[in-house]
Amino acid sequence: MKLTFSPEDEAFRNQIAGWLRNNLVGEFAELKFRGGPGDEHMFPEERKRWEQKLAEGGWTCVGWPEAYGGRGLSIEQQVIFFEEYARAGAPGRMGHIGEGLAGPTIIAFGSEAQKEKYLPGIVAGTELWCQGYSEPNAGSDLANVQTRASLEDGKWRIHGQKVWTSLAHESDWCFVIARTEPGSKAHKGLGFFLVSMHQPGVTVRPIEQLTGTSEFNEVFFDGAVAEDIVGAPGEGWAVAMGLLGFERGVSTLGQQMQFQNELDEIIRLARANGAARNPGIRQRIAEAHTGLRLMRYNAMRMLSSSQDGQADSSALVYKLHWASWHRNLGALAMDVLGPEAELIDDAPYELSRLQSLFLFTRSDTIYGGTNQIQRNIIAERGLGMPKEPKGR
Amino acid sequence: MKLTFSPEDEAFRNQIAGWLRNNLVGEFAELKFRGGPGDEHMFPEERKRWEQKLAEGGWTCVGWPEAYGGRGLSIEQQVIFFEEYARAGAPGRMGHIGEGLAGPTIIAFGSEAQKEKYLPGIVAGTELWCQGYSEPNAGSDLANVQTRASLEDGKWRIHGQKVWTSLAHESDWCFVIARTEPGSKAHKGLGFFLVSMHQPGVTVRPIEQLTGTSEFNEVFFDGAVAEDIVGAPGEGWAVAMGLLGFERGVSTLGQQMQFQNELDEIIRLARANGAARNPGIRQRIAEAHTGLRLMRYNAMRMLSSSQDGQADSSALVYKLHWASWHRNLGALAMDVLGPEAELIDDAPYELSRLQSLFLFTRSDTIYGGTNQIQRNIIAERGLGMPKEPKGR
Amino acid sequence: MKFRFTDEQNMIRETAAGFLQDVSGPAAVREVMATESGYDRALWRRICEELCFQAITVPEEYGGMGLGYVELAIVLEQMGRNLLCSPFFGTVCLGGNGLLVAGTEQQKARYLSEIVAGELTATMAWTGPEAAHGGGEWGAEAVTATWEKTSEGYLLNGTLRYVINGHTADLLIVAAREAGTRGKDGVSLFTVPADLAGIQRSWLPTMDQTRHLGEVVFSEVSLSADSLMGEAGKGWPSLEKILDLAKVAIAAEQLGAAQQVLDMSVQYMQERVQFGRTISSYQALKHKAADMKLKCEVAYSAVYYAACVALESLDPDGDPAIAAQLREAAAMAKGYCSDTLFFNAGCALQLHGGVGFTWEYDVHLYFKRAKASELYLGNGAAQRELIAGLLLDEEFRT
Amino acid sequence: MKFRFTDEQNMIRETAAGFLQDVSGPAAVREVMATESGYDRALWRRICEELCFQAITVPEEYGGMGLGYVELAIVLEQMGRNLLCSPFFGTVCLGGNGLLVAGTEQQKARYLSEIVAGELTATMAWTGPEAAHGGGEWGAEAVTATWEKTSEGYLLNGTLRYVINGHTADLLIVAAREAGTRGKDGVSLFTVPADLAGIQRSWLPTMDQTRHLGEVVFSEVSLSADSLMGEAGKGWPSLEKILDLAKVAIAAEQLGAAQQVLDMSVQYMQERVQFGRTISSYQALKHKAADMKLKCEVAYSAVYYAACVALESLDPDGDPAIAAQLREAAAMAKGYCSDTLFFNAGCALQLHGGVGFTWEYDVHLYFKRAKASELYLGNGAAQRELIAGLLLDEEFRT
Repeated sequence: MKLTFSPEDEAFRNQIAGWLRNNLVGEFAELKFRGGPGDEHMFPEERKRWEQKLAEGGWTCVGWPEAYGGRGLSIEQQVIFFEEYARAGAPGRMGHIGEGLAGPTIIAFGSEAQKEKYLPGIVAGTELWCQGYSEPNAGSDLANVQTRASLEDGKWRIHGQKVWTSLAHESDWCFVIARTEPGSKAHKGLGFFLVSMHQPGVTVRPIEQLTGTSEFNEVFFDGAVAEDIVGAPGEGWAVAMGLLGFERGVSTLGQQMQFQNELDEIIRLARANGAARNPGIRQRIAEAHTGLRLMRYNAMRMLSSSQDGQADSSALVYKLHWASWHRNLGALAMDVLGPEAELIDDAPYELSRLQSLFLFTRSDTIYGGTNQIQRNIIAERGLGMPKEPKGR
Repeated sequence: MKLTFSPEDEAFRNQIAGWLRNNLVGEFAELKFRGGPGDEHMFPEERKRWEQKLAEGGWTCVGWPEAYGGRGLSIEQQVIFFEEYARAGAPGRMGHIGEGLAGPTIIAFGSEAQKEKYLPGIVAGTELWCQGYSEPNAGSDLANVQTRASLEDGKWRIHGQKVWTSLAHESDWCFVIARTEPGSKAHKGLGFFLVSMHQPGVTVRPIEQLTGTSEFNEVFFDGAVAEDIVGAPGEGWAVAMGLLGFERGVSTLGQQMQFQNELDEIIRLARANGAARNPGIRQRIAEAHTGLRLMRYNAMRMLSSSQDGQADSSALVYKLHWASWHRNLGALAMDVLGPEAELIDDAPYELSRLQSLFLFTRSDTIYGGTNQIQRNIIAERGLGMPKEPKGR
Repeated sequence: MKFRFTDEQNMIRETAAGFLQDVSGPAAVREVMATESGYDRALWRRICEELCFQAITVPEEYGGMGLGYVELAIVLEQMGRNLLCSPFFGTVCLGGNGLLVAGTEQQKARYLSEIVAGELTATMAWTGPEAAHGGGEWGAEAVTATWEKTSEGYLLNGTLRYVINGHTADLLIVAAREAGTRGKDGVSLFTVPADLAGIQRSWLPTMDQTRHLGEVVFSEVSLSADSLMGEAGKGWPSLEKILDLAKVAIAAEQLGAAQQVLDMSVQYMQERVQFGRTISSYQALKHKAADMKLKCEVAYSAVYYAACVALESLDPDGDPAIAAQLREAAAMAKGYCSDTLFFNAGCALQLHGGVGFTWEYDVHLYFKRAKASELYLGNGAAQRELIAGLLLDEEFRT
Repeated sequence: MKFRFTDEQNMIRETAAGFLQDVSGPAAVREVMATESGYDRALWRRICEELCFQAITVPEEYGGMGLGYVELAIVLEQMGRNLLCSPFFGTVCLGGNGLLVAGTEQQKARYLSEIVAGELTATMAWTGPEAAHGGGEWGAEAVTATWEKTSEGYLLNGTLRYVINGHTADLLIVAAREAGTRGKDGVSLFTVPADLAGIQRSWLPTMDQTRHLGEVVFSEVSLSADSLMGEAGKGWPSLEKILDLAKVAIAAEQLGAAQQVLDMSVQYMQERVQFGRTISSYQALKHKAADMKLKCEVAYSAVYYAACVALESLDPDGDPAIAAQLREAAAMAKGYCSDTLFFNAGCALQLHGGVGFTWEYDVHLYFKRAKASELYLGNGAAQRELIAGLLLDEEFRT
């Protein structure tokens, strides 16, 4: 156990920090600290160009094997990459679904032909992905998929509705979980499909959120053609579950650096308006600071063990911890601002960054498994307690 | 809605306060503020004499109908009685199980002969009662009674074990829930028995608590004879449930005055040692003060409505509210004391009043329905949500 | 001592509940909250003419109903439940209370009668930008506009922010201080018609759109001598009492809103199915709802206890021992109800899952109101610190 | 950067866990906690001779194992888990750390070697009764014993309270101040053999019986000149560092205890049947256990992060940027683990229902330890205020 990085890793840190310093300029300067959660709808065109800029520098898919166009970085160096990326204020990644979810899934479960067809566009930053996972009646109950896939003239055609699909209107591809066996239930009889977004039969409808903005969408599939299926028909659940595992990757440390930026802003404000002298605010700022610092070491444990193929119980609690922490940070921001917290930037409903944070962090404890689902998982998998009975 | 008392009620207040001032003296002076929860085992003989003193003054069973030897006080005057009793620091009542539970049950469900036999001793303060309700395997699951009652030579004999019976070793009588129909389950086939504690076949074993003291006991019945059964055999559950309703009586306001005495002591200490300048302690003292004040008005609502035969939703939440409040008060007491909180009065394990409070209040959220059971009740009865499924 | 509603109070409650559910449904709220004025003049006229809620606490001598603060709290609770967008709170709980507490006989006679007639909306403007210091300090330091005596009356200067309905109200009760004074000294209250020369007003759009705030800038505004309320420079105790009364009013609204998000959540939970069961069958969610319910019940006691105290404090013949509890009772009610509404609205968002996060569902309207009303006049922690001062500090001083 | 145990560290962990489970079971704890000394001398000898835990962090030049604070934390975690009653914490984490941080070469050579040999128990005595002010203020104001310079050395006077093993330890590291000084000025540390003339010691029986406290009274106690640790009157920074290291150690114990009460609760919940189901099948109880588990996991990160920092801070060649985090890391660990253990032990009592309330079951031992260790050196709120000072106040000063 030690906290220091090796000299090689420190040199790597300088390399990526330098590249960002030199390239996050000019047309990209305005993207600094933009495009994160609650801001994902902003500057889409500029951020697409930034994806390609990153690709030119070899800074996309840094954890992928070199054979698939990645950089094959060690966990330590990936950690450093994501930390420096966030520290520099580089913008929220448009390509993160492809790089973090679709790509790794295709690498793990796809055919060689699929790898050749899909991976290069992800690495080059030219093809963006979105996920067709949630459905209106399958919130926490992920397996309750009602979207159907049927073989018609040798082609899989998709019928159904997905929801909470971020960046659907900007994406080229969508991976879709759909039921290949009519009448099947729960996690049986599903398929994992790759579907072009540029075709008739795909309709994207933005969801207006409580912030008045729309990162998320509903996506309607009316007989849209799936170009590929990953894995065999009926085995989509295994593929989808493998994919969920990828969500707890090293990018989590980049997320923490964004959190740090947010906390720093709150601390600056507290100092400026005198809230930093309020004993209760002091307690909460110290608590936020502590929580974030310890989140870092939870992540380090999770990454150190996954590197060796081991599971660590820190992984079980990770989502619940960060989601609750972030939600509390949003409320803290408002309480530091006091009455100014209410005043928005402009009518009709232009929120400040911290107001968006306040409202948007309320989704953190819901999406990707609510806090309640997380506690079920901790109790059942981590402590061996009985599973919740299902009603069906 | 108004907060003022009538002139008659204020006159009554002076009457009881005056009686206590004149009578809580001499041999009884040392009983002031003693015998409450966590202290119930102290001064039993002196407190028995105090019961009789109270009876002489006509101050037992003040809410009972005059026909049964009570004083027939209005709710307002009962409120005043219990408040003044606690304010004067008069000791914890040895007779409260008889006066508050056994007596009202016999009045509501008993025969005339039973009333004549049992009520006078309660009113006179000469016969003390305890309750045989809980069993080792029937904690929250009250109906899971395994104690049996069988008719042998025309007499009901009791076989089984009860637990958490306070003052069992000081009591003359015990009311016991036992199964009259062998093989019956849950709340069916039970009987409600009145059993003398002065007979072979009754064994009392004190339970040593985390405080090192023993208010509670295990009581073993090995063929002890029940002198009476209240209600019909098999209908004991209805009687027992009626009894539970009596637990939320006006004596709750006397309990609140005890709480006030405890909070006052904590405030005095905080002022004396400077903890009152600590911002976090200030918050918690203010919260405790607020909670207690609002508890009073919750109780007033509960009593005002029950007086008119109405149910008020304040009654549903009452136990959860006071139990959680009191538990928090115990921790606050320790935190106000700081390192002094650790030092006990004497070896081997003589705790101070506030240390006892700290430890003992941990039982408040358990007995009489745990906080979890209370939340079930609120959700199910108060909000109409589905009941927890039973495993059997 | 009776701590339950009279039959008449129950009737007022039912009337208010029925009417407001009708006229202030989600569609109506959404339509009006997006407008600059933030309220529907036609609806306000109906309230004043048909329901006469604005007249509840106005004494009969000024044409009012002469009822008490309990009846007012009953109506406010229903307004909070339905997120009524209206000048009611400003007109009655700031302006009206200001006149009742601090107004001269002449001011009361004139303005209270106009309020009763539905001809005048009012508010109180008392905070400068300094109210945002320290994350929200709503004490005497927040009074920063200044007054000076002139031969004909008074001259007002300064910027007032966070003024409820400040950009639309007809009459402003203004707090200002004599230049050079600090803290509680030098504060005076004035009645100021909003159309006087030198007054500039603007809308400050807010995250909670259901209650609009304005900014009011005074540039050398001349007031007649009879604008002064009470004695010059001695206005702080009156202002403090008006604010205590406002806290009780806000708490009543918060109670109604907290109950409403609980009801919405219970209904949703009984309908939403996950893993083949209604989510109301999950014990962890049931317990969350139970905690919301507990808080509503305690908040109810807090509000109506404080309303009873306010009643005595506004009644010249009220019980002085009870009236003296106003500061503490108001802080308890505001603190407890602020925490309750924020807790309940946050739980409601969580219990609604993804859909609660959409603009389309109504939960977010309550969540935003929760934070806005929590911060207004000081959050739970601020109220508790005030209570701690009353409990703990007097003996330190002596 | 690697944030997991090495194979050697895992081995130490397993050894400590196995041994302590064996020798410090509930029966052993209950027997020894009731005695005046509060520990079993034979067991202490075994620990020193067979396990050599007391030598872990002592440099090899003094006969120790020369390992780091991570290894120490590993052992402390298991001691906390099993509520080991022993002079270990006092001897190693107060006395030993005191010598390592502030001792002269001569003091280290003599006393550390005796500690390694198992011949010496030690502790630190630094707080007067004033530590109880304000509900527990563990800062420089708590140092109230006094020293004065004499021709042969120093003269000590004063009463020291809340001294862990103060009535039994052989060697006392004593903090005192020059008469007339205040705050951080004038504080000196001394090595004081407990059998010197003029020292009176007594047991202060405690609610948590698993760690004994003593009172030490100095009446004109003469010390030789070589008793002084470091420079006279400049001892505060050293004392502060010793206390930071002690916080990390307490936190490690708290982590172990928090994990243990979780494990006990899970086991009980899997066995206890109510309404025909194991209580582990009730979602609300599952979620309570899940929250306990989350806290344990975060506490684990807090302890081992702080232990890594302590490691660098005690190593003359340690990374200075990391060593500089000691104050903050120790406060985080102590604060988070204090809250975690109190939360978990309280939950464990609740989850055990009635039986947890009996003397017979072990939960109460942990619950009492939780409150005692929470209050010792300042609770969670005190640690957070310290962190807030580091984060927020430096710029106020400049």
